[in-house]
Amino acid sequence: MKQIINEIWQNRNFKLGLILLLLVIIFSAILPNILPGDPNFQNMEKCYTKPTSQHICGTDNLGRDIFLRLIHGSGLSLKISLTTSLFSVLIGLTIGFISGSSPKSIDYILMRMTDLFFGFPKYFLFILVLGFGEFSLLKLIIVLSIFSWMETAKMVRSETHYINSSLFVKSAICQGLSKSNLFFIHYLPNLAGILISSYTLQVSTIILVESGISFIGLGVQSPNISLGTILNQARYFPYDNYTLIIFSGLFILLNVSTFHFLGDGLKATTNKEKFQK
Amino acid sequence: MNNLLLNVANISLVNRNQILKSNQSFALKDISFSLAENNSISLIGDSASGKTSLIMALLKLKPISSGKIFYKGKDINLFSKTELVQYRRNIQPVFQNYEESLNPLLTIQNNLYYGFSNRLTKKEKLLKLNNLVNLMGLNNNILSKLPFQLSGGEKQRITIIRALVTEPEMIILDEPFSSLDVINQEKLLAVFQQIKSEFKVSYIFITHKIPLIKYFSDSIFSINKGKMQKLENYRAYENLKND
Amino acid sequence: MNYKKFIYSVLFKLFTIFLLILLGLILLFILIKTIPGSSDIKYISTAFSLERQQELQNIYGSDNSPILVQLFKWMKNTVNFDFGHSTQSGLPVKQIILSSFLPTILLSFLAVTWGLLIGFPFALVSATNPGSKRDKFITLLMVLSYSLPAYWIGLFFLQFFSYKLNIFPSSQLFDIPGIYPSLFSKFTSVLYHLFLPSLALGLSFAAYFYKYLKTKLIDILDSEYILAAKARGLSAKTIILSHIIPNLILPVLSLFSTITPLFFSGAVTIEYIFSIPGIGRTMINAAVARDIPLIIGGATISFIAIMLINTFYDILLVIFNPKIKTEWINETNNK
Amino acid sequence: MLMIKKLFPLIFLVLISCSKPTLEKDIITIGLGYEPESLLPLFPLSATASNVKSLIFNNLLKMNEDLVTFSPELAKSYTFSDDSLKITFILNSNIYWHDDEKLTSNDVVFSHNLYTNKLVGWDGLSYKQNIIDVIAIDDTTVVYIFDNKTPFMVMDAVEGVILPKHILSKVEVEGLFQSDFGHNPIGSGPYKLTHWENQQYIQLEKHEKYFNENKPSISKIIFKIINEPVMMVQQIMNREIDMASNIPVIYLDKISQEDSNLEIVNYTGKDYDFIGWNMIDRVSFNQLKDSIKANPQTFIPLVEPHFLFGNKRIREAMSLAINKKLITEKLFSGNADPINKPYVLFGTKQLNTSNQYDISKAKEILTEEGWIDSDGNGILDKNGKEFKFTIYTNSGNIIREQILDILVEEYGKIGIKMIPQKVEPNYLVSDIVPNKKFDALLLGWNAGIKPDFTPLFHRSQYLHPFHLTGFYSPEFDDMNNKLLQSKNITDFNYNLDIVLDELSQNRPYTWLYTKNNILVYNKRIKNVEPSIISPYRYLEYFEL
Repeated sequence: MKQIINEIWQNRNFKLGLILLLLVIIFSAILPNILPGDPNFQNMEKCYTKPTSQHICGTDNLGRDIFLRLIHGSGLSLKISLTTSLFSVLIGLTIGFISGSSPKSIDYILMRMTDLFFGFPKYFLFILVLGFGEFSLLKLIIVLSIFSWMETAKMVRSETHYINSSLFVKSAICQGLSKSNLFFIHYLPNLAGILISSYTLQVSTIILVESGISFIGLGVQSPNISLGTILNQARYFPYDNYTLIIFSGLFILLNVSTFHFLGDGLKATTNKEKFQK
Repeated sequence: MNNLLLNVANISLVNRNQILKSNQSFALKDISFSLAENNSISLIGDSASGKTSLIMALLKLKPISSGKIFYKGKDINLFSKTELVQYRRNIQPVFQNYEESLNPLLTIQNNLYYGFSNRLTKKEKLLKLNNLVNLMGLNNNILSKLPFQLSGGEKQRITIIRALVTEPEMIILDEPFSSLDVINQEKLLAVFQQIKSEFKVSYIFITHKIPLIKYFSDSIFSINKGKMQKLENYRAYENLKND
Repeated sequence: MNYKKFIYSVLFKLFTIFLLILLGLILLFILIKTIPGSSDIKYISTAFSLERQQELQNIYGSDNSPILVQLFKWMKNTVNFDFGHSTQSGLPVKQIILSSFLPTILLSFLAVTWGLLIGFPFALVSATNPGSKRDKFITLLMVLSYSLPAYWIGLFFLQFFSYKLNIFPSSQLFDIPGIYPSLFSKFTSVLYHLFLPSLALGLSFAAYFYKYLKTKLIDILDSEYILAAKARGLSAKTIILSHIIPNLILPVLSLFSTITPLFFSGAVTIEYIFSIPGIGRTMINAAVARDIPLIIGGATISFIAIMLINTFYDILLVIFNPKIKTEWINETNNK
Repeated sequence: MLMIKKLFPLIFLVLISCSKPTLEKDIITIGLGYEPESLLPLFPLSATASNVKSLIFNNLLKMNEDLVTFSPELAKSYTFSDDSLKITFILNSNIYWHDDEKLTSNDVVFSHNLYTNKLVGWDGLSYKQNIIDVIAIDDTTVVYIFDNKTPFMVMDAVEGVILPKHILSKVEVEGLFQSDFGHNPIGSGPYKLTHWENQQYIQLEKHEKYFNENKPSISKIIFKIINEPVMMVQQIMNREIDMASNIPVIYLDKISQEDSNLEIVNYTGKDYDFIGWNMIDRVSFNQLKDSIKANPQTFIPLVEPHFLFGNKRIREAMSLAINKKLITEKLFSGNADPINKPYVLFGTKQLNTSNQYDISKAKEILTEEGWIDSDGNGILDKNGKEFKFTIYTNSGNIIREQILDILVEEYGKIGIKMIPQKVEPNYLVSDIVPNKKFDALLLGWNAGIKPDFTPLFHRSQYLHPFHLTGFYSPEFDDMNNKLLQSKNITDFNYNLDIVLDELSQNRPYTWLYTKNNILVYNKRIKNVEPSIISPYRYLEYFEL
């Protein structure tokens, strides 16, 4: 265990990711809770101001403080992507594991199902589902997770095949372990590396997808703030004012790259571990 | 003569991967043998001779193409689920590749612990575990270690302990001495003898180290390219090879 | 190779694709049923007041048949490629969707070209000098372009190159009609208008391509035939052209098959920003106007197109790679 | 690689060398914010589409800017019969359709029959209800026969453009909407449609056989579809377009300061925004609606009032807490006026634009009504119920979304929790409004040329989706009936004032503002005169 942690720790990407994660936590989890002020508070006397000491990122079209909005928005974006990724990894684990440990016919059917979901034009289905009726966060999260589990499933499946053929599983079967015991004792710990790394990578992807959907006006709705909705406002900015676009870009960059680095680092080490076997 | 424990009748196993080739190749072909209680047999064969397939087939981890395996007179293909579990618990394998036989993410105790019968209390399980560890000449503190912290010999002995925790009637030993020097081979042999007398187990002993066969040989078989042949004594194998 | 068995497996593959499309259509139908009021709206303009809509519904008759009958009808219409008429404009959905495919495909094609133009050389540099400063720099650059969404890059381009510097057009696919002396000048005009959007999209493709091609290239460079070629003293250019690129065809093909869905729906945000009359923009407009037949038709046609294109890629892959062919045949036989 | 390196600058050069289009002589390019969905006049069209449509088709008469009188268009004259129940129109004799067919009185009769056909479902049907029959006497003479004498007979007769019989009679009525006439219209107007590039351009060319002697001087009009307002600004300042009507107000200062070649005109608009309060209890409404299906009249008095907005005083307090001035000045830079009663184009045109904003009075009223913050959580409550309500608006309208953002703030200040919800418009009309699922609505109406409050507030329309609020007042109903029965214009104006006063007292809505339309155009165009009816109404008289 220590060895694995050591190995992960030695990965440069992971270390960088951890440092960035610290920033993300400060900006998106701590600051929104300790900084006073309402991100929706408007001061119509001060619209479109450029950065000042009072508003370090300036204000938007309704005189709202962009920095406050960004930290709150980034918080919600992260919450959405963290939960969505959790669901999607769970779906991926279920499908991938069933597929990997079932007879070939079921495996074949499930894998073609996965191909099918790969083949759906995701954004259009988001438009189809989110464009109608009332908005709710739950709906957004469910829809996002339904269309993002496929890669995890494929990875879990191939890893399950690998574990299937391992002798410790064969021995465990011979010892008469029940299916659930087998799963929790032998499969899950060995799938954990893949699950964690695909979870973190998934988070970074979902942040991008969610902000894209919110950007075209189908995702998070006001008064909730997400990075996408904030960036949407940039379209109405006077075009010599770059504050909103620059700062919101930086926030997206920070959030996405953090989880990207973390996931990449984890993935590299879990892969390495496999080679050593 | 003791009761018949295992009776293998004409089993064959087709190699799946080469299904495309018109001339089907057999991993195992028409293998028959039988084993009585508290008896041992030896199988001699080179690597890739079909030994592993045979183990898998005996444990019903791979479906056989034809033939039947009887356990205490009953066809294992007709076993109910619980019967199959009990059958497997009674026939424990010790694989040659002990490195892969242990879950690398579990402590030794957890690797072993789940094999005990559910009827035992936790205390009893731990007590038995400690006894077995001592029997194999290992230190108790090994239980809290992870597999990668163990030496090869220790790991091998752990896999043997794991085979014993289900209190089996028979143990299939696949090249148990492959990585041991002569002194340790002797020690291990002694342990096997002790186990045999103490737990009343039968052995199926698979190896290509002929001198050791005599310790396990109520009868000797050779296996080559999926075909099996009964030998009078181990010297016959030498002759067979020279042919 | 066993010719008969190959044909058989191709047929089997096509059959599965057919079943998959059928299954996908059923799933789509279920999704459509979740839209409130989706079965009431047929060819009646949604611009009418509800009362008027209902009156017309009474006149024209509404669809109260059991759900399975509706499903069957929908399937039948889909097979006949009849998706009804847009409730906004009254035009056939098929016509609207097919006419908006062209800009999207052109945009995506240019973006993929950008992606390869940027991603491949970078991947080559990184793969040949792993761990070097250049490699690290390129990796960082690519993480940047991965982490910044395409629409952010697009917005930035728009603000800077179009609004500020005014050297690129901000919208439209080409200039005012009627002023082109030739088709060629119209074509260049389209390219000019698609320059910024395709570059913005291409940058995010580039990061993806880079990552993928880098690992593949490292594999290829480690292989023995490259070592042998080096040992024979071939020049770098020859090695790249005669050894590396041919071996990249397969990975690139399978890469393309994974991004087919993006070809259709990946450009939504970019089309939205740059007002490109592609399928994504059409879909967003349709959502705003609650033009349900148009949305359903768009999603369905794109889905079928994606599945067919992927099948085409699959068959191409098989033609290029005998190994996959055996796997295929195996798969078929094991069923 | 090398080849690409060499090619790249070349490609780039080719791209750059595509010269930017400059404004051409004889062509006007106009920016449109949305693509017209169709140009088929039989179906409800967006404002953009009907503006374009008005260049392609003609009415019998043209309404003047006073919205009361008319001047000749297709018809050169009209006369009332002695009993004032018949109007005879004499058409110009030299009118040709764009396909060179002659326009005759048969087309007029055909158009009338189409408009009144139930299968078509034309949304202006109410105009035609007073008309008994339309008869073509000869090729240029048409008689409209009316049922009752009203001040609006001419308006009723000329509403709806004249459509070509020789084309549309070939299409089945049921298939009209799906026919391609909406994208290939044949009209008689000054311009004909020659080219329509999906989501890009619509090109109109001068109709050479236009009947009017003052044929349009500009030979080509190109409507360029530019979805983003900011792009519109950029393009008009780059001389890529000549004229644009939906320029965001924040850019107006910039335009007037930086570009002396652009002219900004500000003219009265037709639409107004309001908040509609749900005055009835949803549960009791739905129960009664289902149980007494036959006649709404019987159950209206039985419906229980909404726990908040059933009370007139609370509605008053809600109105007082809105700073309309802030909205009009900040969101519209003053290009909108606060209103305190329904906005009408007709008759009494003077607006009461005072800003009735008094937050302390609002609070006072709420306290008097028993709403106080007894548990100290910042939200008012009464009998354990919190002052919390959901307001809906249609998605896709930036201004309304911003107003909601402002309202959340303002109501928050006096301890009211407002939950904003954006849904797309038809979901609003098909589900939320008919089932009264809302507490409040932020919407806008287009003030009709002929003021009529029946669909919005009269009890006979109680179950109609436009009857948003569940407003019920027998006094109002009487006044409204009186208004509709007015015999002449002065009478009508007098009754209208009474109705407006009654409504502003009762406050089923909080009327927010009416916004001015803004037209920005290049000064090279002469004679630009935007009209309340359409900015391009006098486009045929524009000159370069």
